[in-house]
Amino acid sequence: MKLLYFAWLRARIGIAEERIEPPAEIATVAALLDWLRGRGPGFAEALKDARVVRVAVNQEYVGWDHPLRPSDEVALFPPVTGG
Amino acid sequence: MKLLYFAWLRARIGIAEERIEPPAEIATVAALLDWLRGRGPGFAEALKDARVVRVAVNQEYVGWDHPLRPSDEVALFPPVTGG
Amino acid sequence: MIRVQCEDFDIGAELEALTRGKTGIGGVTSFVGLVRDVAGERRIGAMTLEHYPGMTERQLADIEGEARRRWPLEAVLIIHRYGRLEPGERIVLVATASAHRQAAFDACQFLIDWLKTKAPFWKLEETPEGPRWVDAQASDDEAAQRWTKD
Amino acid sequence: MIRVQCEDFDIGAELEALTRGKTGIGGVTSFVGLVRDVAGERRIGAMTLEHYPGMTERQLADIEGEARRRWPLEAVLIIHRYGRLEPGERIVLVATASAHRQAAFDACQFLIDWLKTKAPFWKLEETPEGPRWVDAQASDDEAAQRWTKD
Repeated sequence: MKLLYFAWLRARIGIAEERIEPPAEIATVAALLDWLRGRGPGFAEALKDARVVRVAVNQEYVGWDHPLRPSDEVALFPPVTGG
Repeated sequence: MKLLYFAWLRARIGIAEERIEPPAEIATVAALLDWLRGRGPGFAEALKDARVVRVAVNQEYVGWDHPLRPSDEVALFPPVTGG
Repeated sequence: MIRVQCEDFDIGAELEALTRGKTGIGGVTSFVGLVRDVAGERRIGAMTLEHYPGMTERQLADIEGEARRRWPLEAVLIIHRYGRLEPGERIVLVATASAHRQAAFDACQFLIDWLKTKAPFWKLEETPEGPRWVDAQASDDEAAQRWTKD
Repeated sequence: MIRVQCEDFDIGAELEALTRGKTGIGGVTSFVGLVRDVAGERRIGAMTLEHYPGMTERQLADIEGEARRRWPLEAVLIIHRYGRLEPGERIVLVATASAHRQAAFDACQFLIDWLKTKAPFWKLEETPEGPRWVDAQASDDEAAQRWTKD
């Protein structure tokens, strides 16, 4: 699974992009977030408030219960501020 | 008094601009229109339907009861269609 | 700023000049009116725009003043052409600049709506059946009317 | 048409290319977003726009498609820049062309409202107190929200 982080999520986690292989029971976006929070204080801090975390799977916005596959590109980022 | 005609009012009356000295009793825009209608068939035809005649005195829109002075610039024209 | 002219205008250059050095501007909304080659059922070869010199500038300045009273605008530009114009040619440019985009949008729409019902311009179309003065549209009156409800 | 680029753009040239030869267009509404030198109380030296390449283009194309479904548009253009931009610089251009001006205005406003809440861009401001990620604004969510009531 490919993970991308943007804006202050990227800055707090300290990673822009990584490949991970979460355990098979990590089947949804919500489960992935919980799992990521356990990977270290940077992750825990960046992802502590899910209200300001947006998730895209394969470049489309998804909700917390969206299912995940090993081939997915998952992006985590704060609410957008372009325009 | 200076009179100006625009668009199809000008075309029907056949005059773009003229100086007139209407009788002293022509004291309002409505009275002027009535007086102009009596000046010939072109005027009568062009001014017959007051709903499609707009009037500006000294370059400001006015209503039918607006008073007139000999020094006024009076313009008659159809509803505008610019933009 | 108001301009009534025969010549064409360069939108990019006009907007650049309008906003240059004004770094409090967050958004610029602009509207450009173009000559269409059809009007309802009629094919239009070209059109001639007649106007009332003097009154046109006064009315446009009044409309600009009214927009500035209603919205916090950093800059306003209205350019309206007259004379003979062919399909695809630019007729009018209305541009409004503000710190916030909603003010810019509302003011721009207000200006073009009011201009269409207040500015003394008249269009004479060239059609296959000969020249034809364009009728005022009820939809333009309605569009202008909504701004009087505030 | 969608473009995501680092370079500046020429509004006049872009609108000319957008409308050239399409003589059924009666009006073009455009919105240009500029970098301001203040945001609330903060003075801004410059900002850097980060985005999500690939998803940005997809989201903008989706937004364009939605606008074309809702309004009869002859042409649509969205250009959004990324990278470091200083106050006064252009960030985004949204332009819509239609036979009638109301469709052009509504679609243009819809596009910028949706872009601001859907397109994956993030602004990092340079302030006297150091760099600062811009927070999403509730007013932008509300602006986008009104288009879902239809």
